[in-house]
Amino acid sequence: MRYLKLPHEKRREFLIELKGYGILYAPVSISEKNFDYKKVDDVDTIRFDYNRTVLPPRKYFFPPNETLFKFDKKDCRLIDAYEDPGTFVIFGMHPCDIIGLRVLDSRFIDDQPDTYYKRRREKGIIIGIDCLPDEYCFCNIRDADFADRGFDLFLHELDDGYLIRVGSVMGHKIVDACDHLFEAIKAEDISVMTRKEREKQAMFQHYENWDNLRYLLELQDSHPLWERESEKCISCGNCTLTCPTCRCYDVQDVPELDGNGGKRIRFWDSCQYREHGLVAGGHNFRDTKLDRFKNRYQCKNAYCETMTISYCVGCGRCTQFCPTGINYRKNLMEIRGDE
Amino acid sequence: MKQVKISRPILVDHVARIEGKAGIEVMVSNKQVSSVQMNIFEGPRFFEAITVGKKVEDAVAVFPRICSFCAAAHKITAVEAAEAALGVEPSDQTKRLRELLYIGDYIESHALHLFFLAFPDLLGYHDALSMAGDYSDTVKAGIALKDVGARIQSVIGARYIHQENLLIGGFGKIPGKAQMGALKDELASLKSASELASDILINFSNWKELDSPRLHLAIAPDDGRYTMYGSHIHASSDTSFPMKDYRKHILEHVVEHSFAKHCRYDPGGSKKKNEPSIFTTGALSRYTLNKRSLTNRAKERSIMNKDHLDPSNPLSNNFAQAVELIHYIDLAHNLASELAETIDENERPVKYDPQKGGIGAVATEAPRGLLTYLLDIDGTGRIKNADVITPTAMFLPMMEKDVGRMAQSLVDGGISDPSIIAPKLETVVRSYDPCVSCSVHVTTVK
Amino acid sequence: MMQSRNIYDTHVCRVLRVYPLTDTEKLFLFRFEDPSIGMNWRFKPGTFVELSQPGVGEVPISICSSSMRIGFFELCIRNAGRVTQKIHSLKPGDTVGIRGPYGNGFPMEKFEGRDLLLVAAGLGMAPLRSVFLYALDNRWQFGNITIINAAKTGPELLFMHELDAMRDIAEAENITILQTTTRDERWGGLKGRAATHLDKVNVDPNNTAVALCGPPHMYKSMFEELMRRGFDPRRIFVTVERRMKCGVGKCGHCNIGTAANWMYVCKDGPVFDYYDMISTPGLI
Amino acid sequence: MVETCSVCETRKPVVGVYALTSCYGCQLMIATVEKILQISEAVTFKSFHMLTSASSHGKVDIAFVEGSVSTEKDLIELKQIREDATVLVAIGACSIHGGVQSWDQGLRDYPEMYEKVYGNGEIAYEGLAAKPIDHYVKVDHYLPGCPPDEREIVYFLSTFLFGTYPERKERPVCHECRLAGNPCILIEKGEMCLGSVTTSGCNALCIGFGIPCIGCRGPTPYDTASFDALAKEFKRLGKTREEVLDRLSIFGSHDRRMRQMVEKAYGGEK
Ligand SMILES: Cc1cc2nc3c(=O)[nH]c(=O)nc-3n(C[C@H](O)[C@H](O)[C@H](O)COP(=O)(O)OP(=O)(O)OC[C@H]3O[C@@H](n4cnc5c(N)ncnc54)[C@H](O)[C@@H]3O)c2cc1C
Ligand code: SF4
Ligand code: SF4
Ligand code: SF4
Repeated sequence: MRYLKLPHEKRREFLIELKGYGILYAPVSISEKNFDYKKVDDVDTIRFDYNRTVLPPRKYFFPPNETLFKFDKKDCRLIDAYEDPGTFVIFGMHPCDIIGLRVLDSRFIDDQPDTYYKRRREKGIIIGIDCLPDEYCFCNIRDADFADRGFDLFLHELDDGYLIRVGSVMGHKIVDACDHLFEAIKAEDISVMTRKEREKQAMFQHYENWDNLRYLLELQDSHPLWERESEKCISCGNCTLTCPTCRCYDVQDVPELDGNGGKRIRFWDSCQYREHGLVAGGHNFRDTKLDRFKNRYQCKNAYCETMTISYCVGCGRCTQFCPTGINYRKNLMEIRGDE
Repeated sequence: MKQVKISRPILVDHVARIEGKAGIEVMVSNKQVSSVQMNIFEGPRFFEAITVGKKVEDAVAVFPRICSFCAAAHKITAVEAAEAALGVEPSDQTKRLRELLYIGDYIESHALHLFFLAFPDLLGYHDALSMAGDYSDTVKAGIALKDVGARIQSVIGARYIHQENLLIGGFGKIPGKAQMGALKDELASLKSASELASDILINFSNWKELDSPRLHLAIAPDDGRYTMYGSHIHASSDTSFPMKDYRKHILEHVVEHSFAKHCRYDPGGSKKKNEPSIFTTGALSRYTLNKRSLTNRAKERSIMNKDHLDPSNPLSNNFAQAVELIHYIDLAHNLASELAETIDENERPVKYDPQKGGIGAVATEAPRGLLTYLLDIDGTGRIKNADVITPTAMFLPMMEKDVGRMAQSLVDGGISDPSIIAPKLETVVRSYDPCVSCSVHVTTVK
Repeated sequence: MMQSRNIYDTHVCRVLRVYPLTDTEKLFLFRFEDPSIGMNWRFKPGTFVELSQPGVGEVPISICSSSMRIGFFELCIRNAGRVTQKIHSLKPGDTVGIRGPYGNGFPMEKFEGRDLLLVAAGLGMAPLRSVFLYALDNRWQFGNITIINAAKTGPELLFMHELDAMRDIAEAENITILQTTTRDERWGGLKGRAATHLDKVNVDPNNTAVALCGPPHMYKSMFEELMRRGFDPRRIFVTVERRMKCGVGKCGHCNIGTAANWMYVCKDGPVFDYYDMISTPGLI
Repeated sequence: MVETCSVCETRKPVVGVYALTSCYGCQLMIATVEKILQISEAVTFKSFHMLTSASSHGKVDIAFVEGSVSTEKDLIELKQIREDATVLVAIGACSIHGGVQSWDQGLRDYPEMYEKVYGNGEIAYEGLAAKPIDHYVKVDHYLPGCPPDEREIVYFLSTFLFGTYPERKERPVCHECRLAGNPCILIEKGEMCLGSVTTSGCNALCIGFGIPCIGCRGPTPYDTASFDALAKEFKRLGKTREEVLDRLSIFGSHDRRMRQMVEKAYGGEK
């Protein structure tokens, strides 16, 4: 791997450089306490200290709302309505989100690839940045606290700049094009980085090994926790909609007034809604809030074979953005019998 | 002389192209109109009663639902009554944004009334949609005006019916400079369209049968600007009273044939000659009392067409609305231009304590005329007492008089066919631009 | 398998014939508008297509014709809601969009050389018809065959007349056709649930592949009954239904299982074997 | 309904827009959608009093009914409309949920209120406590909102013109609130946002303006609204039982589960 150093005073210039590759998306503040990825015009609005964004970066590859096809009833043909976003740069992705995106890849880019996702995925340049865990983070348990691939460049903060890992051909191209901004790595940079890594590790609040969790979830199906916690749930869907690896979607045809044309759209769905498991005739395979509540815990803790980790990357969104304060990590620990 | 005999009453089941459900019933016996009733079938909704005991924030969210055509008027007036009660003083920017929002309501409401409800009548169509074939430019201009009014309200109020982005003390979110800039440009492009309504009305003269002097009530502008705000209500009888005392001067009472109440004006004072009397309110009244304060373009128009603005004839109300359209497009343009430069998107609503309680009475000019709110808030921030009087309730008695006048003169002229008389009566009603659901809101529970 | 570039894109198919089967089900015969696609389009019994009517929506439907017939296919569709109602109004010459086939289908290769027992209840006859017709078209590869078709009433028995008409030739070919109803006083034939007629089958439990399709509540009793009679659980297969929007393991609606065994009915199914069925919570 | 499909394919659908007791906002919304001229070409408005004097009684393919049943006359009219219409669409909060005029449903005695306002026997009409129209007649489709959203009106009409019918929205406003990219103001500001129990379709308009949802689109259908869990959360935030009930009742007073579920959350205490 190639390593470089970006001094702090060159950061701004580097960001402006990045804008040259396409639209730049980065975390900005959207309210008093929340952050989200937004299109950035002024690089000074970028927040390097954000904890997590409300929506995960998947929104750029798998938009919350998207038109799949246009159609004309007369000839029954579907016309691909993919809109090429052009090359774009996502700056500031944390390791969990980078890994989350790779988890999504495993479902969307398989032997029957989702062409919409895939085409966008090829357009996105990903610049990662290291982070410091807060009380909601448990990516360490999920093996998602360090991204070893899935980015073009990755920035580790040093005292006076960033240590950059170059992760792709695109990454090489980017740094080559502005090599005057970078310096070579020195021995003390490496020791600063290792020190920071240690500090980060020390900030995590839990260090269990959850390998047996999948089986415990199955075995603990009648644990009293399920009743107790699902009763608090307001079925808002926040936990799934903010999850970086959730991917359920619904499809709807929206006809036009002319009686012929229209479009087929898809939009994010959530397994926390009644409709999710409903079939014609009114039978529902997940009829109660309790069923739906459990379903998410099962799904998120299933094993993603291509990534050899669980579908949950431990980003903490589903807990932070649950209006009724249902704590997902704590619940899992209770299922495991941890205190 | 031909014998005129009408055995059945002249009936209009459902007056079309007005907001709400109302009928007209005119009884004629011996060639004399013996009774005129505007029958209002709209069910009562008891706004003043159901808001009692509710938190003032919830109540002001509900009041605009009295009426969709003037939801902004209701929302603003209710919010300001609450502010008056609680001693909240909103920022200048808030006031200006509210005024622009209110103007948006005017533009939309007047454009709808003139182009969609009134013109089909004058031009001989059932509706604006069928008129669109022959008068495509007219209808398009009407739509464009209505749209800009709606857009102003959506940008500031979140949407153009039941604007939720309007709170006691300010706004949830303040529109950006770019949005204001876009409004400004759109308004500038509609200046000539705003004259179209009066161009059309010039071709139609008032029906002389309806001429009759009448009492007009309107808010007097405080700062010489012709708007919906002001601290005093003036009457064309040269009396006036502070808006907050409206309950002493505008008296409501129940009538048998309608869910809407009727109003009278009591100028006060001891003299017996000042008996409470029926009155009218609305664009014509505003014009009659405040015409000096119109913008130049609107003023010119009105001076050129004095005949169409006869205060004694209700049909003039249409022309007065057309003049106001010109006036308010100008005013909105000025306000939007100013806000596009100065607006501070980060201004937060003024903080207030709903538990302070108090009484606030406010009157504003809604598109259809005077609108008054009185909110009495208790020490827990809940409504103790609410009173709303809407323009339609105020002018209903006058409207019935005019319908009677029209019917009488047609009967006098030997016309006996109800199917000829009825549409004429509808035209009279429509000229008032009545807002029936507004009128049935309804009244105070003691 | 044909793979269009955009997996959600459909091929235009034309309705050739519409046969009313029952009050609520119709059988549709389709042909690909583009013959070159039609000639290359192959499917396995037990797989399904996504059938779409632009402007209305898309629904998963099992293919119910024989996979040996090329260029044509049949769908048996129940009028169950928005999309299927619209499909029911189609007439010969009208067009629909089709993508697929999807799903694993029945492992016909594992069935070869064995007797076949097909048990269908209600709409379950649709996917099993495909298995049955396939077996008829490849008669020499299979031993004795029994098909049990069950419904509440006679008029609701899917393909009742078709199966009836086959009875004579079937007998000659060692095929037993049993049609039974559970709640029809006027029905002259067999009565009772499918499981009650297992003594009438002509297959050898030791060497039989079983295919089941019916409402979820039928499986438990059916399994018990089959097991009691010595059928080998490794050779019992079931096809199930779930909500689906994509058919290709993406939209998430058909998910089943637990964290230890997470599956999608559209990709990992809709055909499951006995062990999947009993070990996957929520699958039955 | 099947009949409409065949009807639509052969001729313009005949549409009626009717009002019972309401603010007329739903009709105004229909009359002012951007594509109204296109709509007026695609359908025949047989009855639309607010817009046209060519309104008449009689059979229609699709009836849009706004307003609650609040008078005897409303009820008679409603029954006639149902009889005349192939497909009946309840449009707006009044029609579907009883509207704001039902705010006091069950709390205040209707005849008493009526008498207080109009006095005894002074008025010639009979008033009724406001009710959603499906208390009296069968409703085929529901188009919620106070007022309804323009896109949904166009969507409904378009599906009918396509010979099908609209899919019912049942996801909560929170769904669209996330899709719209808002932060949650219930979490961040502790405001009484009703998004989670309210039918979506407005794209979380109010929250986009930083204002909590007051539930104008009514409770989510099929008994999916978790009033109890939400009320518990409000309770935790220090809201009183009365406050919560008042807020939920503005548009949800006719939901048969609401009051009971809130009471449960507050455990009977005042
Ligand atoms: C693998 C598979 C095979 C099937 N084979 C057949 C068949 O051969 N014949 C047949 O008549 N039916 C079959 N079905 C059921 C059929 O898909 C539903 O009846 C149909 O989707 C109902 O859609 P609708 O729009 O008419 O009804 P609505 O109830 O209006 O459904 C609305 C939406 O819900 C979804 N949905 C509803 N029910 C189901 C369901 N059961 N499965 C999946 N999605 C659903 C659809 O996406 C549909 O667009 C099959 C289902 C599956 C999963
Ligand atoms: S975020 Fe919380 S309340 Fe909302 S659906 Fe998820 S668990 Fe339930
Ligand atoms: S509770 Fe309100 S703010 Fe929070 S997600 Fe739901 S709708 Fe949005
Ligand atoms: S957010 Fe709530 S109150 Fe606002 S429009 Fe939507 S449903 Fe109505």
